[in-house]
Amino acid sequence: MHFFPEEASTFARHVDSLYLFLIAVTAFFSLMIGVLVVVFAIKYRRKSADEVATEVHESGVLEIVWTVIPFGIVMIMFFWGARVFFQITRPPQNAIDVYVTAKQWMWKLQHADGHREMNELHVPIGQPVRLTMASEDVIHSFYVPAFRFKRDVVPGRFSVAWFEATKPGKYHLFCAEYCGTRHSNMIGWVYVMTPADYQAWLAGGAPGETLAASGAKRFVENACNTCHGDQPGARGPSLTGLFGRRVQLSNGQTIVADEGYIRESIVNPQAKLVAGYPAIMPTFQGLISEEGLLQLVAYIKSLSAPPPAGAAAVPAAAPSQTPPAPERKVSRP
Amino acid sequence: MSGHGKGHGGLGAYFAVFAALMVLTALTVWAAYQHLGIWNTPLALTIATTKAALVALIFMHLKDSPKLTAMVVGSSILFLAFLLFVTASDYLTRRWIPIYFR
Amino acid sequence: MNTPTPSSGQRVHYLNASYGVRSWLLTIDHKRIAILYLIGVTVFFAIGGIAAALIRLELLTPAGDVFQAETYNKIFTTHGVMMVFFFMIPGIPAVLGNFLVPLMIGARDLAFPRINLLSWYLYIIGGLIALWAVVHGGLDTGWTFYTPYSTVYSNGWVVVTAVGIFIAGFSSILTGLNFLVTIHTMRAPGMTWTRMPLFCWGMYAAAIIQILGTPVVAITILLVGAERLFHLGIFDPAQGGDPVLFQHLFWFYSHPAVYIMILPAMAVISELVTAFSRKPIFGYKFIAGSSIAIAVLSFLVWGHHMFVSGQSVYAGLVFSVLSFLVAIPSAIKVFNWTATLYKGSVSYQTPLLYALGFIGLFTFGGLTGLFLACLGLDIHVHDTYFIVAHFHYIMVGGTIMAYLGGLHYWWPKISGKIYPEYWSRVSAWVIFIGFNLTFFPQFIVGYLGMPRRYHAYPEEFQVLNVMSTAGASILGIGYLIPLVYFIWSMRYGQDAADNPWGATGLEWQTSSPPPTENFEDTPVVTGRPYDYLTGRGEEAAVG
Amino acid sequence: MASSTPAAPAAPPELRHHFASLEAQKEASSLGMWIFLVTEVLFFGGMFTAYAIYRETYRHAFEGASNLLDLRLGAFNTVVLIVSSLTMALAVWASQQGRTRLLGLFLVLTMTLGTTFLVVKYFEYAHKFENHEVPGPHFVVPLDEATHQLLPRQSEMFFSLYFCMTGLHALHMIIGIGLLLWLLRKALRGDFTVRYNTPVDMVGLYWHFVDIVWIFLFPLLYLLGRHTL
Repeated sequence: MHFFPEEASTFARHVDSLYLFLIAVTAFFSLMIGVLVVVFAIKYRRKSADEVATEVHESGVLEIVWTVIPFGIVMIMFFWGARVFFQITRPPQNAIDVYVTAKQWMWKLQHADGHREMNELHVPIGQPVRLTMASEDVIHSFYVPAFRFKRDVVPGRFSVAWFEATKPGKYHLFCAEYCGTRHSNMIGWVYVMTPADYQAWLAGGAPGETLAASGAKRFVENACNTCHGDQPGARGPSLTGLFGRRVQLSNGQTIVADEGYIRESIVNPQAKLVAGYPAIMPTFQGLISEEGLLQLVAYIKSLSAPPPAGAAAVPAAAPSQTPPAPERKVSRP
Repeated sequence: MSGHGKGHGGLGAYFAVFAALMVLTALTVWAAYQHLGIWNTPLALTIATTKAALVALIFMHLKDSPKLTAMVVGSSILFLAFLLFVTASDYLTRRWIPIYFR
Repeated sequence: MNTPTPSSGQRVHYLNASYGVRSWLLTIDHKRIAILYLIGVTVFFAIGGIAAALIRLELLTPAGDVFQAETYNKIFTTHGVMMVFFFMIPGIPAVLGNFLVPLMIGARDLAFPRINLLSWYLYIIGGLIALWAVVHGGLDTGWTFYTPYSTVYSNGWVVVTAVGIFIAGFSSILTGLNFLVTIHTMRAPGMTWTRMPLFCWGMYAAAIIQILGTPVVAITILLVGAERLFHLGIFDPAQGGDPVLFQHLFWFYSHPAVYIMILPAMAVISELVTAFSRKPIFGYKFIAGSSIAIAVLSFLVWGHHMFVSGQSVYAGLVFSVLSFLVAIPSAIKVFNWTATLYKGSVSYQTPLLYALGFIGLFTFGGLTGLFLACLGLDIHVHDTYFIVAHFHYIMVGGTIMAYLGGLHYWWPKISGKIYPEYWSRVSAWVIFIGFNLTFFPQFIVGYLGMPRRYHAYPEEFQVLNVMSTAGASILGIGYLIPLVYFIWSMRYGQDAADNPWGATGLEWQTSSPPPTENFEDTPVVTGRPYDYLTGRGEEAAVG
Repeated sequence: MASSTPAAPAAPPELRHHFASLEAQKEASSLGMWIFLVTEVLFFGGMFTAYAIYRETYRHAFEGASNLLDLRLGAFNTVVLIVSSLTMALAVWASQQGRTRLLGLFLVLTMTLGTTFLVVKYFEYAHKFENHEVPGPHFVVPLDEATHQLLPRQSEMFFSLYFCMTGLHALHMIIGIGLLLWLLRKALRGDFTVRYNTPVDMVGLYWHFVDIVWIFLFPLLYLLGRHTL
């Protein structure tokens, strides 16, 4: 029987080490208490009905000892756990983007180049993948046990998470937050591939238009370009090169323009107003679908992408082209 | 007849508090129209807290109540503060670590 | 009240002081109200237990083949709602606490007897409404009511259940209020705070949480109901509401609520360990103080339910460190109980078996709680069966073991009868074994990644689920045994002595069962509690 | 909730069997009432928390929506409640002096003021319904009085909170008036004496508490955005 899921991400080893440490502590104290209880219970069993126990004086020293020792141990756990947590919560810069839309009861995953998948995700090993996730209805949770990571997908905002797979294979993708009748059917697979296989997979299948291109369409559809169109004297700030930059807000604060900020600026524009612009942008709360928001963000992101290609970045770590792998997966709705 | 006999400053105190509450109500309405930047709300809350304290201390006789009552009131304020500030601490620090660095 | 009718020269006590349905349903005697609660709690436990059995039945096979998915979701919701709100939370405080707090502090009743009765009615009304909702209408949100599923998407009877829980919440508040006031104002002469039994300390601490936490969940659940009825948007992201705010408000109560369940359990264990070691409790002040520390700290740790929900990283850090800290008072208690056994005169009677079972299971369950306080690790195990296993170790392995232990210990006082010792020992062992077989495999399957609330699951998890179901059948039988012999003993059991265990404590100095007025004369306390060595105890110098 | 007042029964011997003395009984009642008020603080606290969070998130919408409330009516109601608190305090004083008729007078005054508050509240609510400013399917995003542009959609959230908070407050007022009626009946029957007047005291505490809630609601709901006008 297995006691651990496969270790298929860079987190897995750290989480498992931490787990083993906690198991050791748990085993030690459980056994210690268990053995002491049993030994005391046997050794000091009542031998006659009128037996009187021996007086044991209370000991302040003992109380302090068994307060301080657990304190020390839990502090080790805390700092260790926090370190692993920081690793899990901070995506590195060189990650490729995958956009996830969760809805009852399916996962829609979109790669920046336009590949769309349903309940399946293909990723290469050795390449950090950043997930920008949105939910169209209730709270879901993106959970891959083999990667030892999960993240709730909360409606009304983007949830950003990342991972780096290390071992090719096929792993469960679960929805971990109860989301309604067919919650337990909201599962899928993550296919982790070698870079070569991954390139082959990308090459196969017909990617639709890129996410950024879809976003560009939405940008015009919603008439965003009338104010944010980079024309001189525009009513709204320019969005070119915005993503990832620090923005000066009208209330004096500065803020890094990340996915969350861009989303908030669309649905709640007055919350964090850019300095020097009037509060005239209407809210798009409820007017743009979650998928549309993700596309807009991908588009705005693409406006700051280092290569001027316009499209969002394709993984830079692309090795030389290899012939298509025979058993490539094509997503099916 | 605990609390009574000592007198709660008598009727005079009631009318004094009443007058103070009226003045503070007028003050808070006046202050709401002033441009105080971020200080509008803190000032309004300070005035409200003062009014609440007056009601509690005099009208509700908290001033002459046993220490235990004061502890009960204190604990309600403490735990309300837990609820408010610990929840707010999440919202206020959500962006302290930007999820994207460049 | 009807006239006392002592039949055949029997002594008059609270059970036979009057007869008839009216004399029970309109009673203001805390002991009778405790019995009413005992009946209510047992019924709701049975309903929750049946739901649990159905859950385990479904999970026997990976395919969701016994029930429809929707039915399964309604069943686990029924299990959660019934067990949490109508069994665990009232459980020990309303049954044992109600019966014992006045007796232990030498009072004639709780401070507000009629409010006590009212709180039972609120409990029953709330329980029946919730039961009607979950059984007749069906509710599929899980006991946590997470928005926006509960407010917008669920087809279940959210509003009705919410009303039931809201009403039951007031019952809990009134019970807590009654305990606080009683303990503050009605202790017998000489019963200083440091002479008070640890059971009362535990009830006091739990009452603090009931008072301070319950109103917050009451308003939260009210807002959920209002949001569903009137399409408000307070937790609805479509209108700019934040579902995470619901989680904050919900867990502000619902995490401390776990301590409403476990603090009284710890309180029971403190009594049992000392009584059956015939030795003063080790570290009285530390056990008492740790109860209060838990009550206060428990309000600052709720965010560990939200490490993956997208709450701020900094809030996560703070909640994590505080969650670790709240473990320490619990550890102090466990160490002190163990030290109490040392050089004691240990008698393996049934209540002690339950108590030792509690110590083992609670220690293990508590330690596995550290896994969940640990940020990096919780990311993986959150919302999996690891969590399910952990909290069942605390609630079933902890609270129910203590509840049953306490029921066995005080049964002679409550009923005036002795239950069969042999069968009670059997039940203790069966429950302990069945429990571990049920829930230990869930730790493993949880770490392997099986999410909770799954109706169907991948095949590789089946072996462990079969083990769990097998254990659950044993556990179920284990719970039936006490039910049978307790009822049997009421009719056929031998009469109990006033103090069958040779224990200290004022409740043992009155007769079994106690008279309606509890004590013939108001007791006067002259010594420290648990004074087994000099044999004086909190002796009631009657006068 | 109504039974919050741990009052003695109407039976002449006011001392209940399980208390040693009237002092002990009164002390228990008073402590019980204060503890009950603690639960009330946290009950409203949940909504104040929601208010604080959303107000920070949707500051602009909240300020604009707040300006749509009728400040004159709000201020009038504040004054009404403060006067009623005074009359309630005087009622407690009268009961302690054993001046039954004065007690009855102050109780009636307090009740009248409480009813006035509710009537004014009713007209405020009715006005909101007419203006489609009630959250739900019929909500229409209102105009900002300061800029004469549409408010952000999240102004609906302000009205959600406004109705929840004031609605719950009004419910407490209604319960309070019910308690006052009960007191009045007992007072006219001559139940209260210099020695025994706990119920008046307890209802007084409750009434003042409800007043305190309003003291916070008034600036938070009505005055929030006035400086933007």
